[in-house]
Amino acid sequence: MAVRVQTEDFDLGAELAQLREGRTDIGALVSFSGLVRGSDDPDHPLDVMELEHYPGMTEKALAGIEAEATARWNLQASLIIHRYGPLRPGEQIMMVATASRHRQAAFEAAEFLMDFLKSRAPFWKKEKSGGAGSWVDARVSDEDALKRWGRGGA
Amino acid sequence: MAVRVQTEDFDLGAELAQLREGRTDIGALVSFSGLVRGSDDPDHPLDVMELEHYPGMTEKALAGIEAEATARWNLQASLIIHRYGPLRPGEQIMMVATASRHRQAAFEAAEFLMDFLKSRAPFWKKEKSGGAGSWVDARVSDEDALKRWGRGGA
Amino acid sequence: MAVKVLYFAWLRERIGEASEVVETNAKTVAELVEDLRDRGEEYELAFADVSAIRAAVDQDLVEFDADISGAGEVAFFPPMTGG
Amino acid sequence: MAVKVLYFAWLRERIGEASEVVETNAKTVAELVEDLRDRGEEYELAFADVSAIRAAVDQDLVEFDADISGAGEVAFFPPMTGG
Repeated sequence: MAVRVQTEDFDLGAELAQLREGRTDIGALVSFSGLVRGSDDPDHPLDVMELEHYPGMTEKALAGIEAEATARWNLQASLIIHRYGPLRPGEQIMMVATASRHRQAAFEAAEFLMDFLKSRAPFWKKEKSGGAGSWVDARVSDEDALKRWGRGGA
Repeated sequence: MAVRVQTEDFDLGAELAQLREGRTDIGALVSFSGLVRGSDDPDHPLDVMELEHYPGMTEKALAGIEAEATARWNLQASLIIHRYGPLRPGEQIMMVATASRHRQAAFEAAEFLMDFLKSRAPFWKKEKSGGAGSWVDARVSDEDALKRWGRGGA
Repeated sequence: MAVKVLYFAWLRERIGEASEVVETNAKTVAELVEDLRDRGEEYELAFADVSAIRAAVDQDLVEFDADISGAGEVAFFPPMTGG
Repeated sequence: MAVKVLYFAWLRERIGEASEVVETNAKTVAELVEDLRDRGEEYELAFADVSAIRAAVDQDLVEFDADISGAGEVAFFPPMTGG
Protein backbone atom coordinates (compact mmCIF):
# COMPACT_ATOMS: atom_id res chain seq x y z
CA MET A 1 0.00 0.00 0.00
CA ALA A 2 1.86 3.07 -1.20
CA VAL A 3 1.25 6.44 -2.84
CA ARG A 4 3.83 8.49 -4.74
CA VAL A 5 3.49 11.94 -6.32
CA GLN A 6 6.45 12.89 -8.47
CA THR A 7 7.65 14.69 -11.59
CA GLU A 8 9.92 11.88 -12.83
CA ASP A 9 8.73 8.95 -14.92
CA PHE A 10 8.22 5.49 -13.41
CA ASP A 11 8.97 1.95 -14.59
CA LEU A 12 5.58 0.21 -14.76
CA GLY A 13 7.10 -3.25 -15.16
CA ALA A 14 9.53 -2.81 -12.28
CA GLU A 15 6.74 -1.55 -10.02
CA LEU A 16 4.53 -4.53 -10.85
CA ALA A 17 7.41 -6.97 -10.38
CA GLN A 18 8.17 -5.47 -6.99
CA LEU A 19 4.56 -5.73 -5.81
CA ARG A 20 4.59 -9.51 -6.19
CA GLU A 21 8.25 -10.18 -5.42
CA GLY A 22 8.75 -13.14 -3.12
CA ARG A 23 5.01 -13.56 -2.54
CA THR A 24 2.81 -16.59 -3.15
CA ASP A 25 -0.47 -15.16 -1.81
CA ILE A 26 -1.38 -13.12 -4.89
CA GLY A 27 -3.55 -14.71 -7.57
CA ALA A 28 -4.49 -11.63 -9.57
CA LEU A 29 -2.55 -8.46 -10.36
CA VAL A 30 -4.26 -5.62 -12.23
CA SER A 31 -2.57 -2.47 -13.46
CA PHE A 32 -3.88 0.65 -15.10
CA SER A 33 -1.64 3.27 -16.60
CA GLY A 34 -2.77 6.56 -18.04
CA LEU A 35 -0.85 8.04 -20.97
CA VAL A 36 -0.82 11.46 -22.64
CA ARG A 37 -2.71 11.13 -25.92
CA GLY A 38 -1.68 13.27 -28.85
CA SER A 39 -4.14 15.57 -30.58
CA ASP A 40 -6.49 14.25 -33.26
CA ASP A 41 -6.34 17.61 -35.01
CA PRO A 42 -3.25 17.87 -37.25
CA ASP A 43 -3.60 21.68 -37.30
CA HIS A 44 -3.35 21.84 -33.52
CA PRO A 45 -0.87 19.20 -32.36
CA LEU A 46 -0.48 18.81 -28.62
CA ASP A 47 2.99 20.02 -27.68
CA VAL A 48 2.85 19.37 -23.96
CA MET A 49 0.36 18.72 -21.18
CA GLU A 50 1.06 20.60 -17.95
CA LEU A 51 -0.16 18.85 -14.83
CA GLU A 52 -0.68 21.14 -11.88
CA HIS A 53 -1.51 19.73 -8.46
CA TYR A 54 -2.12 20.82 -4.86
CA PRO A 55 0.92 19.66 -2.88
CA GLY A 56 -0.15 18.22 0.43
CA MET A 57 -3.78 17.72 -0.49
CA THR A 58 -2.77 15.42 -3.35
CA GLU A 59 -0.92 12.98 -1.11
CA LYS A 60 -3.74 13.15 1.46
CA ALA A 61 -6.44 12.52 -1.16
CA LEU A 62 -4.58 9.63 -2.80
CA ALA A 63 -3.83 7.98 0.55
CA GLY A 64 -7.50 8.36 1.52
CA ILE A 65 -8.71 6.81 -1.73
CA GLU A 66 -6.28 3.93 -1.36
CA ALA A 67 -7.30 3.36 2.27
CA GLU A 68 -10.92 3.16 1.21
CA ALA A 69 -10.14 0.63 -1.52
CA THR A 70 -8.22 -1.45 1.02
CA ALA A 71 -11.19 -1.31 3.40
CA ARG A 72 -13.65 -2.38 0.69
CA TRP A 73 -11.68 -5.16 -0.96
CA ASN A 74 -9.30 -7.78 0.32
CA LEU A 75 -6.13 -6.52 -1.33
CA GLN A 76 -2.72 -8.10 -0.90
CA ALA A 77 -1.02 -4.98 -2.26
CA SER A 78 -1.79 -1.69 -3.99
CA LEU A 79 0.11 1.21 -5.44
CA ILE A 80 -0.72 4.64 -6.83
CA ILE A 81 1.87 6.77 -8.66
CA HIS A 82 0.85 10.11 -10.15
CA ARG A 83 3.14 12.52 -11.95
CA TYR A 84 2.87 16.29 -12.30
CA GLY A 85 4.68 18.91 -14.35
CA PRO A 86 5.10 18.99 -18.14
CA LEU A 87 4.36 15.73 -20.00
CA ARG A 88 4.61 15.03 -23.71
CA PRO A 89 2.33 12.84 -25.89
CA GLY A 90 3.06 9.16 -25.27
CA GLU A 91 4.37 9.73 -21.75
CA GLN A 92 3.00 7.99 -18.68
CA ILE A 93 0.83 10.23 -16.45
CA MET A 94 0.02 7.81 -13.66
CA MET A 95 -0.53 4.21 -12.67
CA VAL A 96 -2.50 2.19 -10.18
CA ALA A 97 -1.94 -1.46 -9.34
CA THR A 98 -4.02 -3.80 -7.23
CA ALA A 99 -3.18 -7.32 -6.13
CA SER A 100 -5.68 -9.77 -4.69
CA ARG A 101 -6.39 -13.47 -4.41
CA HIS A 102 -9.03 -13.41 -7.14
CA ARG A 103 -9.55 -11.33 -10.23
CA GLN A 104 -12.84 -9.69 -9.32
CA ALA A 105 -11.48 -7.83 -6.29
CA ALA A 106 -8.38 -6.72 -8.17
CA PHE A 107 -10.39 -5.41 -11.15
CA GLU A 108 -13.03 -3.69 -9.02
CA ALA A 109 -10.50 -2.02 -6.72
CA ALA A 110 -8.48 -0.74 -9.71
CA GLU A 111 -11.60 0.74 -11.31
CA PHE A 112 -12.63 2.28 -7.99
CA LEU A 113 -9.22 3.90 -7.59
CA MET A 114 -9.37 5.28 -11.13
CA ASP A 115 -12.91 6.64 -10.77
CA PHE A 116 -11.95 8.49 -7.61
CA LEU A 117 -8.61 9.70 -8.94
CA LYS A 118 -10.34 11.22 -11.98
CA SER A 119 -12.69 13.44 -9.98
CA ARG A 120 -11.31 13.62 -6.44
CA ALA A 121 -7.54 13.92 -6.73
CA PRO A 122 -6.49 17.58 -7.02
CA PHE A 123 -4.85 17.59 -10.43
CA TRP A 124 -5.55 19.92 -13.33
CA LYS A 125 -4.38 19.50 -16.90
CA LYS A 126 -3.48 22.27 -19.31
CA GLU A 127 -2.92 21.37 -22.95
CA LYS A 128 -0.46 23.53 -24.84
CA SER A 129 -0.54 23.74 -28.62
CA GLY A 130 1.52 26.33 -30.47
CA GLY A 131 1.51 29.35 -28.19
CA ALA A 132 -1.97 28.66 -26.81
CA GLY A 133 -2.99 26.75 -23.71
CA SER A 134 -6.37 25.43 -22.60
CA TRP A 135 -7.46 23.75 -19.39
CA VAL A 136 -8.94 20.28 -19.81
CA ASP A 137 -12.57 20.28 -18.64
CA ALA A 138 -13.77 17.71 -16.15
CA ARG A 139 -16.07 15.19 -17.83
CA VAL A 140 -19.60 14.68 -16.55
CA SER A 141 -19.14 10.96 -17.25
CA ASP A 142 -16.24 10.89 -14.79
CA GLU A 143 -18.37 12.42 -12.07
CA ASP A 144 -21.16 9.96 -12.90
CA ALA A 145 -18.72 7.06 -12.68
CA LEU A 146 -18.36 7.68 -8.95
CA LYS A 147 -22.02 6.99 -8.31
CA ARG A 148 -21.77 3.26 -8.95
CA TRP A 149 -19.65 2.94 -5.80
CA GLY A 150 -22.53 4.24 -3.67
CA ARG A 151 -20.62 7.26 -2.53
CA GLY A 152 -20.66 10.75 -4.00
CA GLY A 153 -18.55 12.64 -1.47
CA ALA A 154 -14.87 13.25 -1.11
CA MET B 1 -3.46 -7.84 -31.37
CA ALA B 2 -1.52 -10.98 -30.57
CA VAL B 3 -1.89 -14.33 -28.84
CA ARG B 4 0.95 -16.47 -27.50
CA VAL B 5 0.81 -19.93 -25.87
CA GLN B 6 4.11 -20.99 -24.39
CA THR B 7 5.85 -22.85 -21.56
CA GLU B 8 8.44 -20.14 -20.84
CA ASP B 9 7.83 -17.17 -18.56
CA PHE B 10 7.14 -13.69 -19.94
CA ASP B 11 8.26 -10.21 -18.94
CA LEU B 12 5.05 -8.33 -18.10
CA GLY B 13 6.77 -4.94 -18.01
CA ALA B 14 8.53 -5.45 -21.34
CA GLU B 15 5.29 -6.60 -22.98
CA LEU B 16 3.40 -3.53 -21.71
CA ALA B 17 6.21 -1.22 -22.76
CA GLN B 18 6.21 -2.73 -26.23
CA LEU B 19 2.45 -2.32 -26.64
CA ARG B 20 2.69 1.46 -26.30
CA GLU B 21 6.14 1.99 -27.80
CA GLY B 22 6.27 4.95 -30.18
CA ARG B 23 2.51 5.50 -29.98
CA THR B 24 0.60 8.61 -28.95
CA ASP B 25 -2.93 7.33 -29.58
CA ILE B 26 -3.27 5.31 -26.35
CA GLY B 27 -4.77 6.96 -23.28
CA ALA B 28 -5.39 3.90 -21.11
CA LEU B 29 -3.46 0.67 -20.73
CA VAL B 30 -4.85 -2.12 -18.53
CA SER B 31 -3.08 -5.33 -17.67
CA PHE B 32 -4.14 -8.42 -15.78
CA SER B 33 -1.73 -11.12 -14.77
CA GLY B 34 -2.67 -14.39 -13.12
CA LEU B 35 -0.24 -15.94 -10.65
CA VAL B 36 0.00 -19.37 -9.01
CA ARG B 37 -1.15 -18.98 -5.42
CA GLY B 38 0.36 -21.16 -2.73
CA SER B 39 -1.78 -23.39 -0.56
CA ASP B 40 -3.46 -21.98 2.57
CA ASP B 41 -3.09 -25.36 4.24
CA PRO B 42 0.39 -25.77 5.78
CA ASP B 43 -0.10 -29.56 5.92
CA HIS B 44 -0.65 -29.69 2.17
CA PRO B 45 1.65 -27.15 0.54
CA LEU B 46 1.27 -26.75 -3.21
CA ASP B 47 4.41 -28.09 -4.85
CA VAL B 48 3.54 -27.42 -8.45
CA MET B 49 0.57 -26.66 -10.68
CA GLU B 50 0.51 -28.55 -13.96
CA LEU B 51 -1.26 -26.73 -16.76
CA GLU B 52 -2.48 -28.98 -19.56
CA HIS B 53 -3.95 -27.53 -22.73
CA TYR B 54 -5.34 -28.57 -26.11
CA PRO B 55 -2.72 -27.51 -28.68
CA GLY B 56 -4.40 -26.02 -31.71
CA MET B 57 -7.74 -25.38 -30.05
CA THR B 58 -6.06 -23.14 -27.48
CA GLU B 59 -4.63 -20.76 -30.06
CA LYS B 60 -7.92 -20.81 -31.97
CA ALA B 61 -9.99 -20.09 -28.86
CA LEU B 62 -7.72 -17.27 -27.66
CA ALA B 63 -7.62 -15.64 -31.09
CA GLY B 64 -11.42 -15.89 -31.28
CA ILE B 65 -11.88 -14.30 -27.84
CA GLU B 66 -9.46 -11.51 -28.71
CA ALA B 67 -11.18 -10.90 -32.05
CA GLU B 68 -14.50 -10.56 -30.27
CA ALA B 69 -13.07 -8.07 -27.77
CA THR B 70 -11.63 -6.06 -30.65
CA ALA B 71 -15.03 -6.06 -32.36
CA ARG B 72 -16.84 -4.92 -29.21
CA TRP B 73 -14.45 -2.23 -28.01
CA ASN B 74 -12.30 0.31 -29.77
CA LEU B 75 -8.91 -1.09 -28.82
CA GLN B 76 -5.61 0.36 -29.95
CA ALA B 77 -3.79 -2.83 -28.96
CA SER B 78 -4.30 -6.09 -27.10
CA LEU B 79 -2.25 -9.08 -26.06
CA ILE B 80 -2.91 -12.48 -24.52
CA ILE B 81 -0.09 -14.70 -23.26
CA HIS B 82 -0.91 -18.02 -21.58
CA ARG B 83 1.62 -20.52 -20.29
CA TYR B 84 1.27 -24.28 -19.89
CA GLY B 85 3.35 -26.97 -18.23
CA PRO B 86 4.56 -27.08 -14.63
CA LEU B 87 4.33 -23.81 -12.66
CA ARG B 88 5.38 -23.15 -9.07
CA PRO B 89 3.69 -20.88 -6.50
CA GLY B 90 4.42 -17.22 -7.24
CA GLU B 91 4.96 -17.83 -10.96
CA GLN B 92 3.05 -16.03 -13.68
CA ILE B 93 0.38 -18.17 -15.41
CA MET B 94 -0.90 -15.71 -17.99
CA MET B 95 -1.50 -12.09 -18.85
CA VAL B 96 -3.87 -9.97 -20.87
CA ALA B 97 -3.35 -6.35 -21.82
CA THR B 98 -5.74 -3.92 -23.47
CA ALA B 99 -5.00 -0.43 -24.73
CA SER B 100 -7.64 2.12 -25.62
CA ARG B 101 -8.25 5.85 -25.79
CA HIS B 102 -10.26 5.88 -22.57
CA ARG B 103 -10.21 3.81 -19.42
CA GLN B 104 -13.68 2.29 -19.61
CA ALA B 105 -13.05 0.39 -22.84
CA ALA B 106 -9.67 -0.85 -21.65
CA PHE B 107 -11.07 -2.09 -18.32
CA GLU B 108 -14.16 -3.70 -19.84
CA ALA B 109 -12.23 -5.45 -22.59
CA ALA B 110 -9.69 -6.83 -20.10
CA GLU B 111 -12.46 -8.18 -17.88
CA PHE B 112 -14.23 -9.67 -20.90
CA LEU B 113 -11.03 -11.42 -22.00
CA MET B 114 -10.51 -12.81 -18.50
CA ASP B 115 -14.08 -14.03 -18.12
CA PHE B 116 -13.88 -15.89 -21.42
CA LEU B 117 -10.39 -17.25 -20.80
CA LYS B 118 -11.51 -18.71 -17.47
CA SER B 119 -14.31 -20.83 -18.93
CA ARG B 120 -13.71 -21.03 -22.68
CA ALA B 121 -9.97 -21.47 -23.18
CA PRO B 122 -9.03 -25.19 -23.11
CA PHE B 123 -6.72 -25.26 -20.10
CA TRP B 124 -6.89 -27.59 -17.13
CA LYS B 125 -4.99 -27.24 -13.87
CA LYS B 126 -3.71 -30.06 -11.70
CA GLU B 127 -2.38 -29.18 -8.25
CA LYS B 128 0.33 -31.45 -6.91
CA SER B 129 1.01 -31.67 -3.18
CA GLY B 130 3.31 -34.37 -1.81
CA GLY B 131 2.73 -37.35 -4.06
CA ALA B 132 -0.94 -36.53 -4.67
CA GLY B 133 -2.51 -34.57 -7.48
CA SER B 134 -6.00 -33.11 -7.87
CA TRP B 135 -7.65 -31.38 -10.78
CA VAL B 136 -8.89 -27.87 -10.08
CA ASP B 137 -12.66 -27.71 -10.47
CA ALA B 138 -14.26 -25.08 -12.65
CA ARG B 139 -16.05 -22.49 -10.54
CA VAL B 140 -19.76 -21.83 -11.07
CA SER B 141 -19.01 -18.13 -10.49
CA ASP B 142 -16.68 -18.17 -13.51
CA GLU B 143 -19.39 -19.62 -15.71
CA ASP B 144 -21.85 -17.04 -14.33
CA ALA B 145 -19.40 -14.20 -15.05
CA LEU B 146 -19.85 -14.85 -18.78
CA LYS B 147 -23.52 -14.01 -18.64
CA ARG B 148 -22.99 -10.30 -18.09
CA TRP B 149 -21.56 -10.04 -21.60
CA GLY B 150 -24.85 -11.21 -23.10
CA ARG B 151 -23.34 -14.30 -24.64
CA GLY B 152 -23.16 -17.78 -23.17
CA GLY B 153 -21.74 -19.73 -26.09
CA ALA B 154 -18.25 -20.55 -27.19
CA MET C 1 -16.03 -43.77 -40.46
CA ALA C 2 -12.77 -43.29 -38.59
CA VAL C 3 -12.56 -40.32 -36.26
CA LYS C 4 -9.71 -39.11 -34.10
CA VAL C 5 -10.82 -38.78 -30.49
CA LEU C 6 -8.84 -36.78 -27.91
CA TYR C 7 -9.10 -36.80 -24.12
CA PHE C 8 -7.81 -34.20 -21.67
CA ALA C 9 -7.24 -33.85 -17.92
CA TRP C 10 -8.98 -36.50 -15.79
CA LEU C 11 -10.71 -37.99 -18.83
CA ARG C 12 -7.31 -38.73 -20.31
CA GLU C 13 -6.16 -40.23 -17.02
CA ARG C 14 -9.22 -42.46 -16.57
CA ILE C 15 -9.17 -43.71 -20.15
CA GLY C 16 -5.41 -44.09 -20.18
CA GLU C 17 -5.00 -42.57 -23.65
CA ALA C 18 -4.48 -39.01 -24.88
CA SER C 19 -5.94 -39.83 -28.29
CA GLU C 20 -7.03 -42.73 -30.43
CA VAL C 21 -8.68 -43.39 -33.77
CA VAL C 22 -12.20 -44.82 -33.39
CA GLU C 23 -14.32 -46.58 -36.02
CA THR C 24 -17.89 -45.42 -35.51
CA ASN C 25 -21.23 -44.88 -37.22
CA ALA C 26 -22.18 -42.18 -34.73
CA LYS C 27 -23.73 -39.06 -36.26
CA THR C 28 -23.57 -36.87 -33.14
CA VAL C 29 -21.27 -36.33 -30.18
CA ALA C 30 -23.85 -38.04 -27.94
CA GLU C 31 -23.92 -41.12 -30.19
CA LEU C 32 -20.12 -41.23 -30.18
CA VAL C 33 -20.18 -41.21 -26.36
CA GLU C 34 -22.50 -44.25 -26.45
CA ASP C 35 -20.07 -46.06 -28.77
CA LEU C 36 -17.11 -45.17 -26.54
CA ARG C 37 -18.87 -46.48 -23.43
CA ASP C 38 -18.95 -49.92 -25.08
CA ARG C 39 -15.17 -49.97 -25.34
CA GLY C 40 -14.65 -50.96 -21.69
CA GLU C 41 -15.00 -50.23 -18.02
CA GLU C 42 -12.57 -47.30 -18.00
CA TYR C 43 -14.70 -45.59 -20.68
CA GLU C 44 -17.90 -46.27 -18.78
CA LEU C 45 -16.33 -44.72 -15.70
CA ALA C 46 -14.94 -41.72 -17.60
CA PHE C 47 -18.29 -40.99 -19.28
CA ALA C 48 -20.47 -41.83 -16.25
CA ASP C 49 -21.56 -38.20 -15.77
CA VAL C 50 -21.66 -36.35 -19.07
CA SER C 51 -22.87 -33.18 -17.35
CA ALA C 52 -19.25 -32.83 -16.16
CA ILE C 53 -17.87 -33.23 -19.68
CA ARG C 54 -17.43 -30.75 -22.50
CA ALA C 55 -16.86 -31.62 -26.17
CA ALA C 56 -15.18 -29.94 -29.11
CA VAL C 57 -15.52 -30.88 -32.78
CA ASP C 58 -12.58 -29.79 -34.91
CA GLN C 59 -11.47 -27.55 -32.04
CA ASP C 60 -14.76 -25.70 -31.62
CA LEU C 61 -16.73 -26.12 -28.41
CA VAL C 62 -20.08 -27.78 -29.17
CA GLU C 63 -23.18 -29.21 -27.49
CA PHE C 64 -23.62 -32.99 -27.36
CA ASP C 65 -26.25 -32.96 -30.11
CA ALA C 66 -23.69 -31.54 -32.55
CA ASP C 67 -23.13 -33.26 -35.88
CA ILE C 68 -19.83 -35.11 -36.25
CA SER C 69 -20.15 -36.31 -39.83
CA GLY C 70 -17.03 -35.22 -41.67
CA ALA C 71 -15.29 -34.24 -38.44
CA GLY C 72 -11.52 -34.61 -38.33
CA GLU C 73 -11.27 -34.74 -34.54
CA VAL C 74 -13.58 -34.87 -31.55
CA ALA C 75 -12.26 -33.97 -28.09
CA PHE C 76 -13.65 -34.63 -24.61
CA PHE C 77 -12.56 -32.78 -21.48
CA PRO C 78 -13.78 -31.41 -18.14
CA PRO C 79 -14.99 -27.79 -17.84
CA MET C 80 -12.08 -25.52 -18.69
CA THR C 81 -10.09 -23.64 -16.08
CA GLY C 82 -7.95 -21.14 -17.94
CA GLY C 83 -6.71 -17.79 -16.74
CA MET D 1 -9.02 36.43 11.28
CA ALA D 2 -6.24 35.82 8.77
CA VAL D 3 -6.63 32.83 6.46
CA LYS D 4 -4.32 31.53 3.77
CA VAL D 5 -6.17 31.24 0.46
CA LEU D 6 -4.85 29.16 -2.45
CA TYR D 7 -5.88 29.21 -6.11
CA PHE D 8 -5.23 26.55 -8.74
CA ALA D 9 -5.48 26.17 -12.52
CA TRP D 10 -7.51 28.89 -14.29
CA LEU D 11 -8.52 30.45 -10.94
CA ARG D 12 -4.85 31.05 -10.22
CA GLU D 13 -4.36 32.51 -13.69
CA ARG D 14 -7.36 34.88 -13.50
CA ILE D 15 -6.51 36.12 -10.02
CA GLY D 16 -2.81 36.33 -10.77
CA GLU D 17 -1.73 34.80 -7.46
CA ALA D 18 -1.12 31.21 -6.34
CA SER D 19 -1.82 32.09 -2.71
CA GLU D 20 -2.34 35.05 -0.41
CA VAL D 21 -3.25 35.77 3.20
CA VAL D 22 -6.70 37.34 3.53
CA GLU D 23 -8.18 39.18 6.52
CA THR D 24 -11.82 38.14 6.77
CA ASN D 25 -14.75 37.75 9.13
CA ALA D 26 -16.28 35.05 6.92
CA LYS D 27 -17.58 32.01 8.76
CA THR D 28 -18.16 29.81 5.71
CA VAL D 29 -16.54 29.19 2.33
CA ALA D 30 -19.46 31.00 0.67
CA GLU D 31 -18.95 34.10 2.84
CA LEU D 32 -15.24 34.04 2.06
CA VAL D 33 -16.07 34.04 -1.65
CA GLU D 34 -18.21 37.17 -1.12
CA ASP D 35 -15.28 38.89 0.63
CA LEU D 36 -12.89 37.86 -2.15
CA ARG D 37 -15.21 39.25 -4.84
CA ASP D 38 -14.81 42.70 -3.24
CA ARG D 39 -11.06 42.60 -3.79
CA GLY D 40 -11.27 43.59 -7.44
CA GLU D 41 -12.39 42.85 -10.95
CA GLU D 42 -10.13 39.84 -11.45
CA TYR D 43 -11.72 38.21 -8.38
CA GLU D 44 -15.22 39.00 -9.60
CA LEU D 45 -14.37 37.40 -12.91
CA ALA D 46 -12.74 34.36 -11.31
CA PHE D 47 -15.70 33.74 -8.99
CA ALA D 48 -18.42 34.67 -11.51
CA ASP D 49 -19.74 31.10 -11.72
CA VAL D 50 -19.21 29.25 -8.46
CA SER D 51 -20.89 26.12 -9.84
CA ALA D 52 -17.62 25.63 -11.77
CA ILE D 53 -15.52 25.97 -8.61
CA ARG D 54 -14.61 23.46 -5.91
CA ALA D 55 -13.26 24.31 -2.46
CA ALA D 56 -11.06 22.58 0.10
CA VAL D 57 -10.61 23.53 3.75
CA ASP D 58 -7.34 22.32 5.23
CA GLN D 59 -6.92 20.04 2.20
CA ASP D 60 -10.30 18.32 2.50
CA LEU D 61 -12.86 18.80 -0.26
CA VAL D 62 -15.94 20.61 1.17
CA GLU D 63 -19.25 22.17 0.15
CA PHE D 64 -19.56 25.96 0.09
CA ASP D 65 -21.56 26.04 3.32
CA ALA D 66 -18.61 24.50 5.19
CA ASP D 67 -17.32 26.22 8.33
CA ILE D 68 -13.93 27.91 7.98
CA SER D 69 -13.46 29.13 11.55
CA GLY D 70 -10.08 27.92 12.72
CA ALA D 71 -9.09 26.86 9.20
CA GLY D 72 -5.41 27.08 8.31
CA GLU D 73 -5.94 27.22 4.55
CA VAL D 74 -8.81 27.43 2.10
CA ALA D 75 -8.27 26.48 -1.55
CA PHE D 76 -10.33 27.20 -4.67
CA PHE D 77 -9.99 25.32 -7.93
CA PRO D 78 -11.93 24.00 -10.94
CA PRO D 79 -13.31 20.43 -10.96
CA MET D 80 -10.37 18.06 -10.72
CA THR D 81 -9.05 16.10 -13.68
CA GLY D 82 -6.67 13.51 -12.27
CA GLY D 83 -5.84 10.11 -13.67
